[in-house]
Amino acid sequence: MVSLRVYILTRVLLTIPMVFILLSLVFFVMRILPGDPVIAIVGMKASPEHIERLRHELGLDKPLWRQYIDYIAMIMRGDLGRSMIWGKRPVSTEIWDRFPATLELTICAFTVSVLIGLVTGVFASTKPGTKADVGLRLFSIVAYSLFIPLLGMLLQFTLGVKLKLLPVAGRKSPLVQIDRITGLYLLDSLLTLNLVGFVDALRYLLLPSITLGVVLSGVYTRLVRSSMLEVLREDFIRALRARGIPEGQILLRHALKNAFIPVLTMMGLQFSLLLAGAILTETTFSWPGMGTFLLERIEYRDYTTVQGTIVFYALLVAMVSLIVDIIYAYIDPRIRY
Amino acid sequence: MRRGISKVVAVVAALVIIVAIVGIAYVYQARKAPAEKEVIVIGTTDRVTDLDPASAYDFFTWEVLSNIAEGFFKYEPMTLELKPALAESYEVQEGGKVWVLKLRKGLKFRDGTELTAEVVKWSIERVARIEGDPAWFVLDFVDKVEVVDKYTVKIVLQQPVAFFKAVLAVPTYFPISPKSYPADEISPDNTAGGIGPYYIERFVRDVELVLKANPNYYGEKPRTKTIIIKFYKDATALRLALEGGEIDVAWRTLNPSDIKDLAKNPDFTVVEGQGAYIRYIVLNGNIEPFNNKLVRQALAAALDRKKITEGVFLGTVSPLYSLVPAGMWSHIDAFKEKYGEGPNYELAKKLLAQAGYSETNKLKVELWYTPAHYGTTEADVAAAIKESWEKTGMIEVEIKSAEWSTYLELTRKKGLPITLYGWYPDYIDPDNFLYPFLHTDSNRWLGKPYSDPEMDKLLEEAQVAPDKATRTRLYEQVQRKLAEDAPIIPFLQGKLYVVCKKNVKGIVIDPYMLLRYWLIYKE
Amino acid sequence: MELLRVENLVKYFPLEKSFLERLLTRSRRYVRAVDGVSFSIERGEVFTLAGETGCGKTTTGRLILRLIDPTSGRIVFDGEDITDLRGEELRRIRRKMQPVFQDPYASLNPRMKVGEAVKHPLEIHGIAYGSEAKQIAMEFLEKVGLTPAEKFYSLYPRDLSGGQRQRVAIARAIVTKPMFIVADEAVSMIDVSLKASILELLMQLKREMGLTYLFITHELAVAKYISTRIAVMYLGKIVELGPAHRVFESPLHPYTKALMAAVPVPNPRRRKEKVKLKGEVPTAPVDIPPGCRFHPRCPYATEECRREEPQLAEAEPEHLVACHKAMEL
Amino acid sequence: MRLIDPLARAIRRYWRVKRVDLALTLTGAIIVAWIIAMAALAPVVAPYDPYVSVDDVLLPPSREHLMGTDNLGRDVFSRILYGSRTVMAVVLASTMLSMGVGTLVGLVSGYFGGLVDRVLSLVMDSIYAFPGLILAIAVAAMLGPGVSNTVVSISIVYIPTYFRMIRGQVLSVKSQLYVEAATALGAPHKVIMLKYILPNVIPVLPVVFSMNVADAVLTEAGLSFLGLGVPAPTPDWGFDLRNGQRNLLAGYWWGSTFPGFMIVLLAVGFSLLGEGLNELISPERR
Amino acid sequence: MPPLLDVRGLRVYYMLGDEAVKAVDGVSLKVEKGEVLGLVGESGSGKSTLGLAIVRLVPHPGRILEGSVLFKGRDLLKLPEQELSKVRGGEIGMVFQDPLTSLDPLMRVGEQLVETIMAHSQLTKEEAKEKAVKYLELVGISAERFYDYPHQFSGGMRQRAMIAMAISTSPSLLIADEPTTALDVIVQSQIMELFQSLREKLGLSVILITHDISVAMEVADKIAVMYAGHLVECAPSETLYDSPLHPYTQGLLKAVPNIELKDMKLVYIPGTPPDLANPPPGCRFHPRCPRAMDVCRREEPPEVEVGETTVKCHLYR
Repeated sequence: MVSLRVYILTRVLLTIPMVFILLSLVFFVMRILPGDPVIAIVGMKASPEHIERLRHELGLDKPLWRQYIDYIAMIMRGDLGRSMIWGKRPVSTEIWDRFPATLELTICAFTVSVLIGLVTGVFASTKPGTKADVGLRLFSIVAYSLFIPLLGMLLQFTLGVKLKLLPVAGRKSPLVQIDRITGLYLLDSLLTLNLVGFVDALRYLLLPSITLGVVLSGVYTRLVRSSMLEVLREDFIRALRARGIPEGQILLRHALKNAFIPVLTMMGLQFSLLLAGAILTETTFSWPGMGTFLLERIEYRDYTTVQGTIVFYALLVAMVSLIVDIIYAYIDPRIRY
Repeated sequence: MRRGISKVVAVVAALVIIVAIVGIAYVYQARKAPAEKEVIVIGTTDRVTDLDPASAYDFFTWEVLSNIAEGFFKYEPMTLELKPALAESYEVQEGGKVWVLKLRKGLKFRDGTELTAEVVKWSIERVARIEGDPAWFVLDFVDKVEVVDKYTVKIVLQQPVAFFKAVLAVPTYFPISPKSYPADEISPDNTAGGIGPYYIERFVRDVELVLKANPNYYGEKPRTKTIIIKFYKDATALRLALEGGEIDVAWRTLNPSDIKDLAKNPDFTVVEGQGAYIRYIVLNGNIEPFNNKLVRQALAAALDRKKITEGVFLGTVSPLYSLVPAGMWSHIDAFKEKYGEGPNYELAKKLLAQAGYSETNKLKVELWYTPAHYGTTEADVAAAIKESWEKTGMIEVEIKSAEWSTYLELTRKKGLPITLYGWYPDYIDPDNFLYPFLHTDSNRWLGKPYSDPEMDKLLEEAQVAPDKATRTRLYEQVQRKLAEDAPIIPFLQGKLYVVCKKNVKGIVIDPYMLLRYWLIYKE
Repeated sequence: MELLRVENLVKYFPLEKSFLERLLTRSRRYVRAVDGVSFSIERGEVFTLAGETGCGKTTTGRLILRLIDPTSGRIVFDGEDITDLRGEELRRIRRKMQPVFQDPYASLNPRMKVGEAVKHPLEIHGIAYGSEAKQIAMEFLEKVGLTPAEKFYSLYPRDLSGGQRQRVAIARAIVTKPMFIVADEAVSMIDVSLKASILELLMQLKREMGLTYLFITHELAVAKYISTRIAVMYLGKIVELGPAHRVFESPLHPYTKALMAAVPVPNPRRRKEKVKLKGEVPTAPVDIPPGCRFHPRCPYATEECRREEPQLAEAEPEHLVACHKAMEL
Repeated sequence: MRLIDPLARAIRRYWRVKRVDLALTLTGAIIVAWIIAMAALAPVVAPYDPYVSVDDVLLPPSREHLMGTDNLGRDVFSRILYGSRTVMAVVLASTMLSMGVGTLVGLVSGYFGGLVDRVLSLVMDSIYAFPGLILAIAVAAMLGPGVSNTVVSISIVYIPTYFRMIRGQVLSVKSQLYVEAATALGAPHKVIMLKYILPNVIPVLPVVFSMNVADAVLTEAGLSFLGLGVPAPTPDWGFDLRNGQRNLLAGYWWGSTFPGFMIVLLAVGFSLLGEGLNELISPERR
Repeated sequence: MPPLLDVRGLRVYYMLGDEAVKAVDGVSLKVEKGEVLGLVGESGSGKSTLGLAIVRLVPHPGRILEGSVLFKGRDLLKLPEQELSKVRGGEIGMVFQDPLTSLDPLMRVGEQLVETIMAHSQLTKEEAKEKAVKYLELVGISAERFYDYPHQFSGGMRQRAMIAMAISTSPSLLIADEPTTALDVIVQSQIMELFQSLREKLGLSVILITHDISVAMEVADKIAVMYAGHLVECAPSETLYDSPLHPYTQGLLKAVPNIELKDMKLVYIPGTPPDLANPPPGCRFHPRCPRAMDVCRREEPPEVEVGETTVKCHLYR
């Protein structure tokens, strides 16, 4: 067995090429294909001289390899550069502005989907082959196939417009003020003891996170079910029964914990599903997060911002998988020792 | 450890349940909460780009700027007369080459700086120095700015400009405080503003913008103390927000069908106003067969404007027969005069036959559009144009699309044969609707689709002609020639709509188009 | 006459799998699966490698078959050093040397019909093609007792029982008429009532085709029935090697003794007194004890055993043992 | 011993053991087959030209227009029919493309291992871990709209899935005794790859395929929904959904609901097929 | 005195759709107090299913169709689940073949032992831990390994831990299903010795299920031989060794290699065991039986008592 320290270090180091690969991919694809950020910036009427000057300012007149090296060097310094279009704000600031919204949404959607997934998956696995099981399997398939915009629209229309139960778009009411500390409204309002803000932010969060959560819960239901079934077939479960351990205890203390390992591994990968789903959710619910931001900036060929966003996404994915690995090692003693 | 995990699960579950209960309780409470009268919430799908006059060059940012700052003149609502604002009076010298402005005395920015001639000079020169996108408003016209005395500024132009007063009214010329803005770089998130009816209390990009009435404003007090702008991602969300009661006013841009639908709803008022916003088709004269005037004319004749205005936009826009929008002085329905209301398939067929095309030898054209920049309706617009042209039986249209920046780049490099564009005026003058499109030196951005010495001459003359009558005559000539040559086919003029709650009053939409927040109030 | 000679064969498996892991770990650690093994096999012999799980006997077999490359040492087969052969030359050797594996369920390609599986080696080595190859394959199917060969020829492995599959595996191994068979636990997974029949088949083929066997097994009772010579391995080393009857009748190494004594006997009256050994074989031989690697478990270990590693030496004619105290016990 | 046709035998055996899974598979297959038939027969069945307006705009469903008309007066039903062609073409082409590339690269990479395998795995894993839709959006936006571009951007997302699956499978098959036996027989690499490894790897493809197709349907719809897919006026469900969504709140529900429903239906169909196949093909557990 | 365990006419089938694999088909068996019964059979003979059926742990899709399992006078097959789980692990301990997969890999061995003890007693955690350590030491595992995880144990230690768990609740019957098959010979003999000593110390009855008749011969008082779902012969070990009655038993004993005998020729039983989904009619051994008669093909043989032996064969009718 390789020591845990080496294991984690290896995983950390492996994230570097991953980020690097994605970054290079985006960098070159974006520059090879037509579309010029400068023209998008200056709009229609700028003079060629003005455009040339801007290109020079932004370093776009240098040869491609030079731009690439410069960019990599910049990234190495931990600098994501500045946006090329309006504001020319540092990309990190732009991301920092939007990311909390996405994070809040994904965390809540994740919670929703895992809760639904765990409950339904465990339930289905205890009664394989029954009507309830088949029903839940169907649920998992249909849920995942529910096109996020369609489900979102449906919920907006019914719960928001017809029943007027929940707000349909945005992150909070116009009149409610939440001081930014982390950018996560739920957390910030709690930290500032702003109950009104908290409830308001929560109400705004409900529809998007339910939409995303329900769609993704299908994945978890299926995952939890199959991995529970797998574990329940194992010898040690039979051995536990033979030792007269109560069934509930077997299920929750032994089976679920063991079943959780493959679920956890998948969670790392599902995180990317969550991010992808978040784009459609954000678009549907006007959620001012990373997804809508990326879409907007792609349209304007804001090279640095798009690159920075992709790097950020890649880092995020890498970090999550790293965290998952560490949790994994924490749960599974076979890795720890 | 195992205990730990089950504990975590329990805590999470408990939290979720508590939160759900509190949430539901709040829902009922919130629905009963009375809306504040002192606040008006405006929803929009637009965005603020750079809150800096030196860089802002888009509809909505200008709207915000014109509520938090002012220029030397401002348009009187509805009449569109330019009334003195920061300038008490002005004087035009040397046949329109020199403009002398006398500033109002004792005006102060939010940071306490007094508005002086020095500040004005600094502000204008800052625009020129920074060379942001709208810098041409200064660079193309102004030669130098001189301080005459503490409250008098002299602006010397490169040559006389008939409509410079209108230019002076654009937000690029709004004076700002040197204490709050950096001298030579763009300050995109700067909330300091200038001197205006409102000031920005809080700005969260893409989320909200909170405006408060400026207590030190010299002019008429705003009717509502607080204006909140909420930003939405699309029209659907905007409508839902309006119906959900989150916003009092839905401003740009609702879906055509929603506007029609909301008009039927007794809870809302739909305010309609003619906008100076136009859409047009550009036929690239550098590319075969659009160098053939007959082809261009045929396409102009075969265009079914109604299909677009009634079909795609459900009548929320009107057909347009000239680049100069209806309602603007000098406007004539030039295309209608020449080709009829359209589609005139007989004429189109005749022209096509002359150009050598037939049912078997069809004219094959490529029509390009950009899917996002002009809203989600754009694909339908392209489809409608295709359909109306193909009805002649002698044209075959292939539709292609490209993302905005690609679209622009390809257009500029003269790569695209037929493109769809739209135009918001920079300043309210026919010049702004003709010169940039038709003058040889200025339509580079469209890939120089058209160049005609006669046209250039007409346009240049009109720019400097001192009296309106002469200019009107010249512009009418330009418009007729445009219809004859048909390098650009205008097809619609936007109407502007504001949908608001029944108790919201004071909304004014005129060709200036930018909403004046200070007039809006709740009953 | 000698067919195979193995000299000081060593195979270490690095514990750190990936390049990065290797880079980050200061001291390299290895599983010392085979740690200096030497022996030779005469033609026509049944040479048995016996030992418990993890003693390195299977790795030795795979090294000889050149399925993995040795860390060091030399393998001489049929008078030729095959340690470093590659490509075409190696394939030429493979024709003369074939394995039969333990698990008959895994050693046959599930997507290949029985007949094809047997015919394939002929085509690979260009011995026969088409109908001629089929003819030969059928012959060999009959030879291993799968009659009617016609019927078995077009079946898939999944249609056969374990015993039948093992017969197919044997047919495939001998179809190229090799001289040497490495039978790795070839009967371990076969039920008792059939085990003898496979053993009998192997012996019969040996007679008919003049084969030499390297028989790898953990079942000493089985080994006893067929071996001419036997080598007992412990933690990657041979501890005792000699003619089968000598080793079974009077084992010299304490480990061999314990091993022999532990084998259950189907006789309720022979409840014998067993040599008691402490502990177990470590699952992965990473930290090999210094001195005699058996000393921590040996009831007779002395200071010398802890210090110095005993070498395999002749204790009586042709009977080698690696123990400091072999003579005294 | 094997008297009956193996397929019939398999179905019969599965019917006995895995009734539910078989029912799921069949339901999925029927849905998919139905939509494929729709695509194939669109020109015959469609009552109107899907590209031009045939009546007033935004007419509700009626006898003349089963699903009403859209905001250009085009027949929604005809567009749905023709839309199935677009979706099927794009989705099948892209999954085929990714399957081909993924399988080939996975096979070679897994079999030979070494440095090339490490690098390839790293690249593939990086793409795999990255959110698929975001990647597709990035690529599609840069390539620009168009059928072939959409195909390419979707296939890029799924190549790693096939690669990983095939590579993993190759690694597991490679460690099987029968491959070792083939090596010991002296079979050359090509023969081992084609006769021993590939046939044992291929059975996983239908499962991965049908699972991925379901996902690809949603990705395609997502791209079109975001305006990055097939350009107008080609009938396409995702695009029509987005187009119809504008008018949804004004009560014109038919323009978006039908395409949306079709997307879900097709995705469900493929998922059922995949889920069922997965259970049927996976080694039996008793 | 009634036997400790009395299995009567037990029938366990695995239902695969409309096909039934007749794994245990009408088996009767008795285990006396303090007795070690060796249940011997080749793979697929139904011996493990029988062991599991006694405590109703036959895995899905297995079903116990008929028969009774009288344990201390109570029929376990009719006991409600709640009471049964007290018997399981409480009064009947079980040890399985693969000690690695039979332990929860994520839980410390000691904790698993504590869990078992607590499930069958009113002890507090501390008391249970004390008892757990005691039992670990009894099976030869030092107390310091209490906090180790299963993967840190060697195969033999895992099996010792399993045994500790099985006996920690002071059962009167221990069912050991191939307890040494996954282990090497030396460890196997260590474990077998442990069984012997525990049985003496605790007065346990043991059912030792094994495929290796040699192992059974070494420890069992009585041996029951299963073939294709039937119990074909049951006799005290020495009787069985000296005079096996059933042709299968006879064949089996001749086929087993014996390390102690010189130059014994191995004899095998021709043919292969039947497919339990479609077993041959009559005696299930008849296709392989050298002494098969006509009646064997037609009729299922009855169970005949010959001296101390019970044999299921037409020959002894």
